[in-house]
Amino acid sequence: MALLEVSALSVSYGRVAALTDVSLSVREGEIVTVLGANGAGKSTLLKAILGAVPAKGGGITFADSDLTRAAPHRRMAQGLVLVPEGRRILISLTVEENLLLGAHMRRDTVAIRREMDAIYGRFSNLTERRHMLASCLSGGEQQMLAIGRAMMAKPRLMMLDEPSLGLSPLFVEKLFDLICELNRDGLSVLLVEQNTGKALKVAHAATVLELGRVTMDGDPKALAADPRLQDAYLGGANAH
Amino acid sequence: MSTALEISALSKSFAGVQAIRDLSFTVPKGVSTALIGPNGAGKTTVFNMVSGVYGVDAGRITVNGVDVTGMPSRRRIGTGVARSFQNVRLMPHLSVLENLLVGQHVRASSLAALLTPYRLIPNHRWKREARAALEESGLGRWADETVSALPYGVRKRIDLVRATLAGASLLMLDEPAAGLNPSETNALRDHLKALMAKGTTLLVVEHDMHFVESICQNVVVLNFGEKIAEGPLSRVRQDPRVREAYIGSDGEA
Amino acid sequence: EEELVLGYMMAKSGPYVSLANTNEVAVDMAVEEINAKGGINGKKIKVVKFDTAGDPKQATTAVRAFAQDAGALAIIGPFSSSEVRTTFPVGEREGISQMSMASSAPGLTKGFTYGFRNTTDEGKVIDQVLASIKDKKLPMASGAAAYATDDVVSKSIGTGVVPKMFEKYSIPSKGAVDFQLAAFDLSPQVAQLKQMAPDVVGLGSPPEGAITIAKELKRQGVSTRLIGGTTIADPELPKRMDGAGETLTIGTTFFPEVNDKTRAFAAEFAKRTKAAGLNRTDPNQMDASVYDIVYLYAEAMKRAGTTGDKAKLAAERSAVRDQVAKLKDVPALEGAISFADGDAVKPVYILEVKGGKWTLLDTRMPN
Amino acid sequence: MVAQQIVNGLMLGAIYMLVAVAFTLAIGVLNFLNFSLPGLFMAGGMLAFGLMKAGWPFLLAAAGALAAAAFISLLVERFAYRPMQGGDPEVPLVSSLGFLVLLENLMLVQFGSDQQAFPALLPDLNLRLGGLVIGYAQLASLVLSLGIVAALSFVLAKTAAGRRIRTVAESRETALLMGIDIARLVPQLFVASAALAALAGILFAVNYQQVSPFMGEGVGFKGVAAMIVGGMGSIWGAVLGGLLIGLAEVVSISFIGADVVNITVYGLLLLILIVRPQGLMGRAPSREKL
Amino acid sequence: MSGYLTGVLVVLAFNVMAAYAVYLPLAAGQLNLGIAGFMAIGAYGSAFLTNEYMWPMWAAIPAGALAAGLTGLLIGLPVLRTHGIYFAMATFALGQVISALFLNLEVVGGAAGYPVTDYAGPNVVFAAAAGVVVLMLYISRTRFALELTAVKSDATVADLLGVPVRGMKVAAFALGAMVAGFGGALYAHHYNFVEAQHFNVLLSVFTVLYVLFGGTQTVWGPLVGAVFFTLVPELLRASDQWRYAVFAVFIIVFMALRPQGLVTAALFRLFRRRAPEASS
Ligand SMILES: Nc1ncnc2c1ncn2[C@@H]1O[C@H](COP(=O)(O)OP(=O)(O)OP(=O)(O)O)[C@@H](O)[C@H]1O
Ligand SMILES: Nc1ncnc2c1ncn2[C@@H]1O[C@H](COP(=O)(O)OP(=O)(O)OP(=O)(O)O)[C@@H](O)[C@H]1O
Ligand SMILES: [Mg+2]
Ligand SMILES: [Mg+2]
Repeated sequence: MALLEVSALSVSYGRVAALTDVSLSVREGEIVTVLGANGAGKSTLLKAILGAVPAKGGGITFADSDLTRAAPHRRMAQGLVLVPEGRRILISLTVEENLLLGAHMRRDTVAIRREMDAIYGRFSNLTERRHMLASCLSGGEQQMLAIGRAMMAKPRLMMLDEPSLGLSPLFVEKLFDLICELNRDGLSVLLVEQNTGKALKVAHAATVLELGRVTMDGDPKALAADPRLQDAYLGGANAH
Repeated sequence: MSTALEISALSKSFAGVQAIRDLSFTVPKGVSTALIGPNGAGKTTVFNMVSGVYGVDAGRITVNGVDVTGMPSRRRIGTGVARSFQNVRLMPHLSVLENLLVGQHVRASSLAALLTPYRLIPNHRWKREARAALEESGLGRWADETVSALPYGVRKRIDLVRATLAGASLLMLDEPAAGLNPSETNALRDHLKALMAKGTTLLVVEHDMHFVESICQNVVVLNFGEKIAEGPLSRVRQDPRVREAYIGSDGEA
Repeated sequence: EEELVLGYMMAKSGPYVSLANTNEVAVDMAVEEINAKGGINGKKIKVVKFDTAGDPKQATTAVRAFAQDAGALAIIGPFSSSEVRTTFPVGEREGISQMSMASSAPGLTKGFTYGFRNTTDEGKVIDQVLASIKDKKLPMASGAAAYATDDVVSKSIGTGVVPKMFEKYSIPSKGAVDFQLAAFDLSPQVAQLKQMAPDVVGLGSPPEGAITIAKELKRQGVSTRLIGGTTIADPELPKRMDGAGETLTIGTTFFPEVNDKTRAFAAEFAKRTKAAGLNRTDPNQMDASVYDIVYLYAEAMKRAGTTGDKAKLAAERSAVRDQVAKLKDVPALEGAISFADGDAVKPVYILEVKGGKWTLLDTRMPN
Repeated sequence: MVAQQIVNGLMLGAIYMLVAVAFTLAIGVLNFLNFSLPGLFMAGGMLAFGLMKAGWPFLLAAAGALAAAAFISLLVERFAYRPMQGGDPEVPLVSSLGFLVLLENLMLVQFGSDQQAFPALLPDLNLRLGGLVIGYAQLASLVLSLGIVAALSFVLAKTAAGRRIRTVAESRETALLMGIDIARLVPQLFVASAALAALAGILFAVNYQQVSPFMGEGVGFKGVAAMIVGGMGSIWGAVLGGLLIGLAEVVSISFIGADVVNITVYGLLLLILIVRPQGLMGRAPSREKL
Repeated sequence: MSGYLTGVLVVLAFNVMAAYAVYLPLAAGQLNLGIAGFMAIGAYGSAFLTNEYMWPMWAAIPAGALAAGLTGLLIGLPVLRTHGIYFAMATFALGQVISALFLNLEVVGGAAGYPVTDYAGPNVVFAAAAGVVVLMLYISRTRFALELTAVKSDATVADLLGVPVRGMKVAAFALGAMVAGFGGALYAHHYNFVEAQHFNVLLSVFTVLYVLFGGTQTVWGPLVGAVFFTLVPELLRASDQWRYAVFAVFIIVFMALRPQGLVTAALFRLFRRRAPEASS
């Protein structure tokens, strides 16, 4: 049984259909990546899974409970979390408060403290700035904070929306290492990435969206070799 | 050869954190330059100081031979330097064309210009110019759209056109290719090349090394606010310090 | 068939509603009485109404509407001094009389030939209050003033009338305190009064201020006699003061317990207001004043031989005006009313709060 | 005399303070300049009065008034706040003012424009210390207000609930993505700020023994002024601002005269804003990061 | 025209002028809650000139407007250090201080108010309001208006593009003050009486209210808002004591349905698109 099961999901903004009949599943302990051009509906898919945009049709089950109509906070209580597009750091809170906010549904104070220290250990840029307002952080530092904040929720499934955006090449590598490490520790991941090559390398399964519909899915190795995907999304990146 | 931008002994700290430390480099006219470095190295901070968003703690900034160090931010664009933003900043209440018209301000700022009822005059010079600039960059069809409805890639390039309409000879671009798909990146590259051909000098912050390679002749590498390397990308890339701090082990991005 | 049209500016909404919303009952009462007796010159009186909400701008609209659209011969109202200031110039241009039932700021009719008020100048009222206190040999060895600064009438009482009258009656003044109309906390002012410890405090204020100050005096344990003019003459004031304000002494132009006529009026008024579902059923001085205004206009129209003929409107309006100006000792609800310089001259009733009720202390005629 | 005036100023300030805190909750957290609050302040006093007139005992009447204010505030949330999301910040001002006008006129229809006497709860409840007169009721309301404010500020600054509230304050959309139950939190905040305003109205009625349909306007504006003097969004700022405005008012009345109250109080506000544009305890807006 | 209609339209004309006085700075993102103060300056200033110095009205009214504009300019400089709601409150305080000053200024009657001798008839008022509308329409077609919107939309970027943000704000504020002063000056000469109590907070707040109600996205919004706020209470005259309560419900419901005001830019675009379709 899959951890997350999205079946025939449709979403629209007003009269514009953003997703049509999208089905996808993430099994426990798996990394699944969703690829697609700008505007294909990737972010919409993640937001719909979280419940931040309402589903017009179809269903979402997570950990055996039907969440299609549940509010985001109910879904997060079940172990879903999203690192949103554009980071969405809270700039009027300090770095530390941002991290604590990630854990706002949890009660286990001691563990929260311990995990926060682990996150500081991992992202040293954040340590010096822990009591500064998050507005001071550089673009990349904000991205670290957003990921750290999501980790603080102690999720079962982490959804990441273009996490490598604005990160230096070295840090992008570290990020993918981190994702793999968390995955090894049992976290399931749903990953949306522009950096298609890297995403396909770490994923166990991949789905391609085009204009809100699933056009391909399956084994990432096979997809990486698929000429259609080569043309559409790997384009410049793999030419070198 | 004259310089488009000269930065000497620049320093800046925020609440005790030294963001830029004794930084000097120059951007000669016609030599497009990339400013690269790990996250938090201080790249955007340099842009902010050049455009006047932040004051400097120490050091000097010269644009096209004019010392702008203490100049109010709004007057700097008049010396020929314009910038784009890491997070695109178009004015959402205005149409694309109106955004561009605001960009023309430096060249139409007299009282008479301010009080000309250009909207009543069909095909007024300003509107013509703005449309032409849009056409030229292949964005003509978006002219009358509301900005907030446009695709990200298009918005990024409108930001660029707006900066060029100010007549700037030095363009500072903060991560122009981030978030763009390959075809949009290509369109952007062509656009920039066309600008360079017309004599614009670029100073680019960008993490996509292929992109940097294709448009910049020179690279300045920052780490912790200090310059750690400078030169053509092919050479800088081999520098062990750069590899360690920025590019990483596989040498490719 | 022709009617004699009177315009009536009401303040049925807005800041004065509690004082003014019963006025309409009194007007209707007077008109019905006159018409029941066959009207004036064989014609019935008809009243057209306009709610100004106490707003000067709406009041000028009302005057224009009465003069240009309704063919009114004269206008009852407006209510407040602010309205009077803007409507009298309009009435003068249009050539139509107005008679206010409530505005008592000094000198408002000056310079207007069509502007009248059936109210008494506060100076004359307070003069009579002090005369009465003197007659009754009540303590008046020292005095002070307390007034609202942002209200025309109140301020002129506090800064003009009271000091002048203290001088006239040789009462040494210990000083003055002031407050804003909207003030609810008069503790600082009362703390000052407490130090002055005067025998009488001359009050320039609407009822609200009087209540607040009386309660605060009581709270801080200060006993002094408050005196005031018609601005405080609210029939329900003793009740609203809730035990405070004993010995408060005021002058007013109407008191229901004066004679059979006033008693009959009060009884009928109570019946009608109750039927209309209004909160207050005791008539106040504005109710009496507006009731008399209808009779005063009726008398003037009778003397002018007004016909209501639309063709002669302008001439009849000015004839009404001329007759009003000449009215002398007209027997009315409030007593005998005469006009001098546009303002009514009528008796002043001196009232005192005793045992939580208004009682009549004295009746006096200003000279 | 001076001591008495300072006492008077602080007592008055306590009322402004509660209103200021109500405003600061609304604008600091919800970014909503909620002009229905003066209306709720008034409704608190008027309804408590009305219920007592109908024979309810004070505590019950006060509870009834608070509940009614909370309910009205939920309507404000539904009709004035919710539809305005994402618009210009000044827009909700209109419909919240609409609620103020509505409340005032409903009370006007029900009770008339007169100021009404609010019954004294116990005869002559005053503490006399030498020459000083201090109302027990006032003292109690000062203590009560400070207690509420202290508790509120602790919650906001130190607890997870406080962080949630501040997240909503910054961005509703992000709050949603963080799994904050906005649909519950926002109405709760509306209820809280309405309760503060209505409580202030009830305390006002008890202290000054009067209520009227217009009592909200003057106090409401002074409350906004107090909030701004203190610095928007800062609870202790609102406290400081309330007390300052109360003191300034009383001191200028007793030493200069009531006709200058508006000049001194609002002059002070203007001056503070010019010297310190973010208010006394407000955070300076950090220059935006590009 | 009937006397009633004249009276109502005069009120409308004054409301329109006040609305544009609020609109202009609002277009640059500044909520002026002290507009009544500037009206008072225009009213008292011009009345003083006609009463005491026998100036002709046609000179005194513009002089009053100028005085208000100048005050706006001088006060705008320090006050514009504040932003957002702080700015709104600063202007609010300013309005209170100004009207309190007039309330205590005995040369113009203090609390007793100030009668004005010269009379400006309804037609003058109508013409003036029309003039203000035309001026605003003109301004809305200029680069000045465009840059005001830019400043409102994103002051940081506007500044980097060279737009003199502070200058623009001060200009909009002072111009708004001038329009307010103009309306005030006419008010004094039409109603022949000024009292400081009239120029109170509620006047300022209600003016802002109908501007926002009409919508600030286009230059027509304030006009529509003023019309609505003047005429609807008249239409509700029949409902008597419930008049303002019903009116308030109207406001709430309309705003819930059209949060950006009655007239929005989108509405205009819709019309503009419809028009060519219809003609073709
Ligand atoms: N709030 C919204 N209102 C209306 N349309 C929207 C909204 N958000 C997204 N869309 C539209 O829905 C479609 C899918 O958008 P989405 O953001 O999900 O794409 P994406 O695949 O994440 O693209 P990108 O790579 O640019 O992030 C696009 O056409 C977009 O214009
Ligand atoms: N306004 C500020 N206040 C405090 N610290 C700041 C401020 N602006 C920048 N910094 C700090 O200065 C350092 C440099 O930031 P900057 O934004 O220039 O980095 P960057 O090189 O652009 O990084 P990125 O590639 O992640 O965008 C960062 O550590 C950041 O936290
Ligand atoms: Mg996306
Ligand atoms: Mg950066």
